[in-house]
Amino acid sequence: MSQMQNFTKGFLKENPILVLVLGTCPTLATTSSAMNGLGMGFATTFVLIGSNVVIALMKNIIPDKVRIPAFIVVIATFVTIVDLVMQAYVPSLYETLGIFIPLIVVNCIVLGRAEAYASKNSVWSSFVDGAGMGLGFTGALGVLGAVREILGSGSIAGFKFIEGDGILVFILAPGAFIALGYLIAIVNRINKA
Amino acid sequence: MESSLRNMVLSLTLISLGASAGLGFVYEMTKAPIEITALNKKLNAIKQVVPEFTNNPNDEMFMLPTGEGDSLEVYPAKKGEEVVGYAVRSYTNNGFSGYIGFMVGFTPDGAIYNINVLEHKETPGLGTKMVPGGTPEKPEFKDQFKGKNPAEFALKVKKDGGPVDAITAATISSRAFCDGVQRAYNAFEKGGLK
Amino acid sequence: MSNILNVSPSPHRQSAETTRKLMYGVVIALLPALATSIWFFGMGAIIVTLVSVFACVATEYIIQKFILKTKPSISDGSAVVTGLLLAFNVPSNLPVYIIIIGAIVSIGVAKMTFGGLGNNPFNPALVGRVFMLISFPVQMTSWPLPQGFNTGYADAVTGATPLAIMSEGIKNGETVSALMEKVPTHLQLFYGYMGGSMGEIAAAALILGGIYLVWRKIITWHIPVTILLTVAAFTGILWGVDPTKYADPLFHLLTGGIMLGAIFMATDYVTSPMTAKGMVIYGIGIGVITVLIRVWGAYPEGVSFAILIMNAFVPLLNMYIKPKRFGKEVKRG
Amino acid sequence: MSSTVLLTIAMLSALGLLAAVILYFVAQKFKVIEDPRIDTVTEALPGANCGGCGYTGCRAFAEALVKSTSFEGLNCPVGGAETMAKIAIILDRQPLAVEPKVAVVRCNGTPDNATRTSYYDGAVSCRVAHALYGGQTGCQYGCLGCGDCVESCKFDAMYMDPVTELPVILDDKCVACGACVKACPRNIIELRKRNKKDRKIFISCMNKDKGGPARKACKVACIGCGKCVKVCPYEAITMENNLAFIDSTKCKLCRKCAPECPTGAILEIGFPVKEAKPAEPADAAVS
Amino acid sequence: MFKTFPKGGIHPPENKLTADKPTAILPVPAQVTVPVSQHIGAPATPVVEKGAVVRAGQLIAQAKGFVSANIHSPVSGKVSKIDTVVDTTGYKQTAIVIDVEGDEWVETVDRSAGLVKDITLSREQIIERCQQCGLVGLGGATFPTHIKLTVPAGKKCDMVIINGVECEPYLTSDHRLMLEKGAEVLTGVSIIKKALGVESVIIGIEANKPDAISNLTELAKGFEGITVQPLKVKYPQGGEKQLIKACTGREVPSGGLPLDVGVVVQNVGTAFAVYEAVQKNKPLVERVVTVTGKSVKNPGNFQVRIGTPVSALIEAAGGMPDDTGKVVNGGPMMGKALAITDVPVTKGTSGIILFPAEESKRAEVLPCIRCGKCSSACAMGLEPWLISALSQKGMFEKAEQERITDCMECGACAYICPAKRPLLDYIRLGKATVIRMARERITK
Amino acid sequence: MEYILLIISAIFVNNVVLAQFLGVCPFLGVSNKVSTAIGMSGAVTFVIVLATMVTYLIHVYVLIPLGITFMQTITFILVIAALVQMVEIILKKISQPLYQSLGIFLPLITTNCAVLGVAILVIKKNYNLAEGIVYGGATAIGFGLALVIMAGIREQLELADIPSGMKGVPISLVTAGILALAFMGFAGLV
Repeated sequence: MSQMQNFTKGFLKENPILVLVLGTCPTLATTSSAMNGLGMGFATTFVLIGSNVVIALMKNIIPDKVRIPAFIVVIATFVTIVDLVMQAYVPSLYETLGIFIPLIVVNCIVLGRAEAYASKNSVWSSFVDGAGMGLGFTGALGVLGAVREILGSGSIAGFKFIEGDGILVFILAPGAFIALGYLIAIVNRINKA
Repeated sequence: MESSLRNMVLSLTLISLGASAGLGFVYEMTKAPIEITALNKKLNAIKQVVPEFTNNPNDEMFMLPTGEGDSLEVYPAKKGEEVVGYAVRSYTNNGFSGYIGFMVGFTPDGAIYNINVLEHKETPGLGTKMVPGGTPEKPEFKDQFKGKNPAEFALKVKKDGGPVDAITAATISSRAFCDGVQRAYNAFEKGGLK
Repeated sequence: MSNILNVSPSPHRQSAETTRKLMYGVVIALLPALATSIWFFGMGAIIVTLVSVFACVATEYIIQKFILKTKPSISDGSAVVTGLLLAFNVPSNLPVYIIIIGAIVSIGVAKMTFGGLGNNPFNPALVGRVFMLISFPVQMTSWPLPQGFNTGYADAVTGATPLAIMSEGIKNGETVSALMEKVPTHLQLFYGYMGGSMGEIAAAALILGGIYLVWRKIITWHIPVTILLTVAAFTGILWGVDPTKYADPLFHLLTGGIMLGAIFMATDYVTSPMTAKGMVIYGIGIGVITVLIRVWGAYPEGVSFAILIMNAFVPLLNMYIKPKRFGKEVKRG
Repeated sequence: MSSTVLLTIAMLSALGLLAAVILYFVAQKFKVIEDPRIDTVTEALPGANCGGCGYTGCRAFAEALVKSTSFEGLNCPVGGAETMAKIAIILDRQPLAVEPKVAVVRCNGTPDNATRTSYYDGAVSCRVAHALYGGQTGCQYGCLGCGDCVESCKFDAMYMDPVTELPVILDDKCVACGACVKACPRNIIELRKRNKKDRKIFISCMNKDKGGPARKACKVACIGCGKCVKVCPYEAITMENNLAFIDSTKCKLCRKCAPECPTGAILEIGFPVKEAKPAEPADAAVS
Repeated sequence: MFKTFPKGGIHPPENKLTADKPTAILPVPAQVTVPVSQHIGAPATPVVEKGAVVRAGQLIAQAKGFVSANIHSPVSGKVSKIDTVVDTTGYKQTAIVIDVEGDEWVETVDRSAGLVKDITLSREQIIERCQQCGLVGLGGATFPTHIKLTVPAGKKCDMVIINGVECEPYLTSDHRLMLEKGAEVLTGVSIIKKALGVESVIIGIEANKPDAISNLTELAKGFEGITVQPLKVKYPQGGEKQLIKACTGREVPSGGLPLDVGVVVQNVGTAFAVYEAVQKNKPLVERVVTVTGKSVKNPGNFQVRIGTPVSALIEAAGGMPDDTGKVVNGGPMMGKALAITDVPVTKGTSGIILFPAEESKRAEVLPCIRCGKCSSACAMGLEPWLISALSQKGMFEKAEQERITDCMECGACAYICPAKRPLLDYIRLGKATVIRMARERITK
Repeated sequence: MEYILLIISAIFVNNVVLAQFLGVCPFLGVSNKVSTAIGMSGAVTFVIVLATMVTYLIHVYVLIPLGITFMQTITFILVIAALVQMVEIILKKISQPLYQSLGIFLPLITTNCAVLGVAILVIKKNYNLAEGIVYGGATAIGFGLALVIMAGIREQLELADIPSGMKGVPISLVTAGILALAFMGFAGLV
């Protein structure tokens, strides 16, 4: 597999949300608008790249039995860094995303990539993998956020294009589930064809 | 690497050490900006609800009882030595989803200068219309309180016989809004600031 | 050989009852209520009903024909029933585009996504209704007052439903007796003179339809009776405790969607339990949740939510409450 | 360095230490239960979970592979020889040579060939029809036409032909997983060796009746005359219970048997037309 | 007072068109085809060769093993061939074809008409006679009678129930038997009673046969320990377990036999056959068959020799109407549709029903709407919609847990289903699979 | 009374899965069968209550005095991970049947964000220890309720002819959406 394929596999074929269905919690919670979704996506991408790289670096000095706790420590470190930095410099986004920033630590994608990829591959491949997966994640969040924003409040990225309210359900919890459900179904269909 | 006790302890401790060192530094680095951001946020909230001021209301904060057994934070805004307004950090538990936090600004004569919603969990599209930046925002609702003195302007929605125009389909939120402002006014009044 | 014979496994006889007949039986049972709605709400009721039924049938046809590429089965009448029930659950001045969205959600999301008739775990019409209620709260809670053909479709005079008046009033500290002055009398409530969703107002007409359904053996008495009894008992207890704070049981039975829900929505075959015992538990659940939401919740009416929530429990009820099997099970080596 | 940083380091190191010690003892308690090779083998398998191998899924098959001592009887029909070779490398073993196979339908009982004696009107399921009676024609061995095999195919490699009322197998999609073979209550479908250009010669009949009744039930039935057996130079054709069978592993596609068959029960598929029939336009044969 | 079973049941239109048609004796046909397997259990082994000359009542196929039954020649003549032919099952199986010559019977058979009431044989002799005469249950299941009359060690039988319910629509052969051969039937019942050594016998008859009830009640006064119990009209009242429940209140356990609650059930037709075998030494070579249908010219009840082609029976009833779309061997609820009418009458043939074309096609199948009507109709307390779907989807383990094997295939579910789903088709399939799975488990 | 409201709120009004989006992964993953769902909810309840208690104590008696509350995430996740492991060993030692019914789900719980989420929320909402435990327990029951309902529906859907693209996760999500829609009716109860 070329690095290019390695990079792009996360976009559609192995998209962490739409195909592997990992990390659904933040996906649902933070996509009430496109911007929020993207913000969450980039935060996760950063953690994903960081932990992938560090774990790939250290894969030879970690004994198998403490693999998982070691990974968790590394991931948690990056999460805390993101947490602190966002708190300091993008407070409004930090508040919207709320509890889901620290919860990146239990996002299955991050641990999943560490376990399935970074612990077996070179630093550079792991970086590419992390970036690709992260961008796939971000993309899916962005798309879901956009869909929900368009349907739910009749605007996109904060820009309103219809008068009045949208179909409010879509910015609420039920709409998140339903929209993601159909999005995955559509991707299923595309991937099969 | 082999999973012996020595190896495991060593590597895990090592990783923890590295991680914590890194974290410590990031924390040190971001500590100041975080504090500043938090303070700015509060000052911004105050700034929006009282006339222009020159002091640091945060340093002069004091507590006033509401008469219902609890106390609210009051931030006096001063231009030079003259008090131009008070920002009262109020709340209500009667929102559609419970708690709503407010910052209510009064001019020294007791008239409402402006109101800001700080925290809420109201239904998007309905209760959120009263929130600045809500989806979609309805400033008319908040604006109808401006300049009114609760002493003569009953904080009640029309449905309950008051003068306040409720947000359509969000009477509960509107009513809770009134409740929060009333609580602030109670503190303001009881505290004898008037 | 003169005849080429048909061969099939036994039994070789089938009863005359068909799905189609059952569905149209439900439609017939809904007619008295439809007539009352048209009487009270005039043009609006007609427009809403037609749009809803047409949109539901069209959605089902389009999805089956173009997306799933299966044989359209609209003739089974289930989409017509869903369309009618959906119309019954909305105000008679609801804008057409909202009705269409509701129909798409009812049929598209709640029914066809799950594989069509017989597979949906939730009542399609109610999913559509709750979806609209949450999405378009303003339009969905602007109830026209009964004025017959005196007003047009869009310019109907709106007001609160008796339940909403009661709920708001009580939360404001007014007494029930004072509030009773503001709402129609029990008799008016019985024949449907009140604001509300177009099909839910006339308790008398709905009960008539219910009797027809039971007589035609389309439904059994278990679900409607347990729901109504539970609501009556629960509100009765509250009323007994403090009649100034809680309305009387009869008021609760005659207002809101309780009759429509108990007789027509909760009894939907697909989304209700199969055994009598299960039906009773299901009915009690609906009754209790309805009263909980009405009395303490934010929404003045909770029948739709209650039915949807109990719909979710139906698979569990079917799983754990089985018909009494014939003969004890014996262990065999 | 500030005290916060020091505290952080101390705290986390302590935690790390604690976790390591605990985990060490945990690890002591739980020795490795699973062979790690199972994972590797599972990854090498196609992951279709079709059950064609006879196991409940790819992972179960992987476990069986790892536990086994030889690959005798173990084959992934979907991945084929390529996958098995890969697994052989993982497990350091010799792969069995597995010939690619393809499924064929051994019945040609179209409405034209076999006359209707009754109409089946039960549930659309071959198994139900089979349990009920002999079928819609006089033949008690032929295809029932309800499409259980098509339903069982996970690879969209089959469909029912509305004219012949027989299932059709798409050779390019068929992976010879054998699901249809199992689904058919009449054992009409057979897995045969896949030849070049998907050519095949087979007896398209399963009728075990004597010649007379067989012929009466279906025009193209095998009547058990044995002419094909005699003509076959490779001893690929055998006769049992009035029914001929061509062993696909022995058949060399010489095409001697087909013209011998008096009923046309032997089908040749994928061969060039021997001589242009006069009825056909010449250019069609050329192109 | 009419009794019935408590749960489930349906009321299909009765259509007992032939209830008042006295039994006519059908002439012996020119050729009979006698399958060697007309019962549950192992097929009998032919003991005659092609070309052999046989007399009516002569043994032509010997029972093979315990669960099997002897086959006797129903006619006199010459064995023309022993070959595989399609029988009522729709499948080919071995049968003995006899060209009829005259009507000579073996001497041991007492062909006199008089009633012989005194039972002279001992218990063991009765059972042995039943076995020799090839008696099987004539209610439809065709289980060899001698086994049913032998109580295995460890079991106790304190009650015999005679099944005169005939709950299947259209069929009237048992009804006619009870009217015309009441005394013989009751004698047969007494013999069964003696064989099983029980004190009391209940004859269960559905209330739609008041003449049969009064006839037997009257006659039963002359017999000891026999009571007639009228039952409500409800299908499947004649189901063994339902009948026991209705008459005695006892419930046969799941997977159990009536003997588990101390009961043996026999059909009235069987009782009559027992009478003929024990008192007259006559093997089971003829039976009463109802031939009926709405467009049949002369529907009626016919006493026919086993092996007579169904087509001959149809001819006797006025020929096959042009609009015939389906011919059913047995009742409309549990009978088997015939692909061709050129098949022989067997011991289990209780009726031949000819349905006109418009009644012979199943209606269009729609999705299950979970109306629960099948569950309420199921007399076994099962959930047909569920077990049917489970077996259609191949989830047999779950179907087993839902007690699919308790299904008695009465067809009430498929009858009542408003979506016209082929519920029983799939249940039957699942039941067979589950039984096979259970057997494999045991052998493993 | 306050505790009752807290419980009702956590189970129905602010259901952890349907309203707060915590624990969605196991909600989708372990809801195939009702029996599994029941086992999983039991295990989650146990772990959440235990984890809430321990993390609360650590927060109050270690992190706050030391002034390193920013270490919350990393500390909590490590504590939870270790806790889950320990519970697994202990369970295996003391009760084999309990281990069979609950223990097998434990490895899945570490990455259940409901556990960490509740631990953080308890701190964020300034609950005291008792409130925290009640809140944690009620949240877990809410999780279990959603899980069991979902499992019931999914077991029933096994018999349904769901359009091919919707099979599996999509249909579960749509079901969850409708369920969330229904649960919105509880709004305002507390």
